[in-house]
Amino acid sequence: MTEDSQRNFRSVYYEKVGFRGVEEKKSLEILLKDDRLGILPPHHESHAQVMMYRKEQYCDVLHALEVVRFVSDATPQVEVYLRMYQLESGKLPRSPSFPLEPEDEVFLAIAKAVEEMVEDSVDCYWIIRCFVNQLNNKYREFLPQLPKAFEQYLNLEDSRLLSHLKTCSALSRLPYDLWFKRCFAGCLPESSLQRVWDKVVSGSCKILVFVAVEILLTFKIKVMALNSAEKITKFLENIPRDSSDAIVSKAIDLWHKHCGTPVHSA
Amino acid sequence: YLEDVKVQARGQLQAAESRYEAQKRITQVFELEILDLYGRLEKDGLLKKLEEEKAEAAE
Amino acid sequence: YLEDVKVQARGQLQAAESRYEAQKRITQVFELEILDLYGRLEKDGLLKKLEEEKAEAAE
Repeated sequence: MTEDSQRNFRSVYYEKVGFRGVEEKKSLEILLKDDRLGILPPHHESHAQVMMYRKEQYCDVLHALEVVRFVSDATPQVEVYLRMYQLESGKLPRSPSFPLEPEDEVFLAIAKAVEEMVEDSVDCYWIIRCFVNQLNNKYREFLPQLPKAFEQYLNLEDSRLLSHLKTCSALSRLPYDLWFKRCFAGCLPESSLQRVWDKVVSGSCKILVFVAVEILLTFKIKVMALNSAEKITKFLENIPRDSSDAIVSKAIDLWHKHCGTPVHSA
Repeated sequence: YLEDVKVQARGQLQAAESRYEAQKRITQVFELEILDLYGRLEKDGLLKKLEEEKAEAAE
Repeated sequence: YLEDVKVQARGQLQAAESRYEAQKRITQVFELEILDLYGRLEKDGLLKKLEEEKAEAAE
């Protein structure tokens, strides 16, 4: 199958299940130009100047890190983004060889995912920076509440499944960090991830809960057959990738069902 | 239209401010690096002197 | 009134620009200092030691 026919198959498939099709792939870049992340103001005349500021800021920070020998040509790109972000938030450690904090690992996971979606490194850095800032600021209070919300919605959708998790003492050990702190970065493939992040960026971090619930519902038979918390967690951290598009589609339906139809989701 | 101009100006100003803030952070990092490097140069200078003295005493 | 807003916005933007330029000049002076200090450390053949110490400090 050529790349083109694959793309056609994909877009036909998307249309069948009711999604916008290949445009999905560009959605994050549209978001960037759309200012929902606050990177560019929504006026085209000032885009050029603002983009120049963004680019200069990027170059300034990168150059500074080179001067103090914090990064070199050999530093992996996602680590460069991390150091830039640390410098800008006043959290650059004294040495590049200090061990990373858990929040740094979260940053790296998100950066890796964005790097796969966005080609230009300046755009890439700004998207990561704004996305992480949104998680750390706007959603700071909401994110810790998501495991509880997950339990509630799973109970509504399938109380037997929830009981099974409780019986195995798995409920408190589910991969909540992967789901809610990393927003499924490294868990879902890029195309599915974009559709979830599109909602997160637009203001709904609750979509994360419904994706998690749909993962459980999709793999119910498998999860019910596992009887230790460790096995369940391990399985959920490495779910098969081919079912992720369907999972996200169902999660969005579930989100509409429980939360109505928010204006930005049309 | 007035609102448009205001929003546009605010966006530009925020981007300019952010670029300035980054530059301030860079200055702070450079300052620390300079202090650190001076400290190391001094330490090495002292160490050298100490070794020289030791060598002299042994003669 | 629209003109007023525009003039005011331009003024604010220029102020932010000049703050940035001033800060950048400071950074450049610091950068030269850092390069000079690294040069001195390297000349003394002590850079290697420095890196060892940095690595040790991280452990």
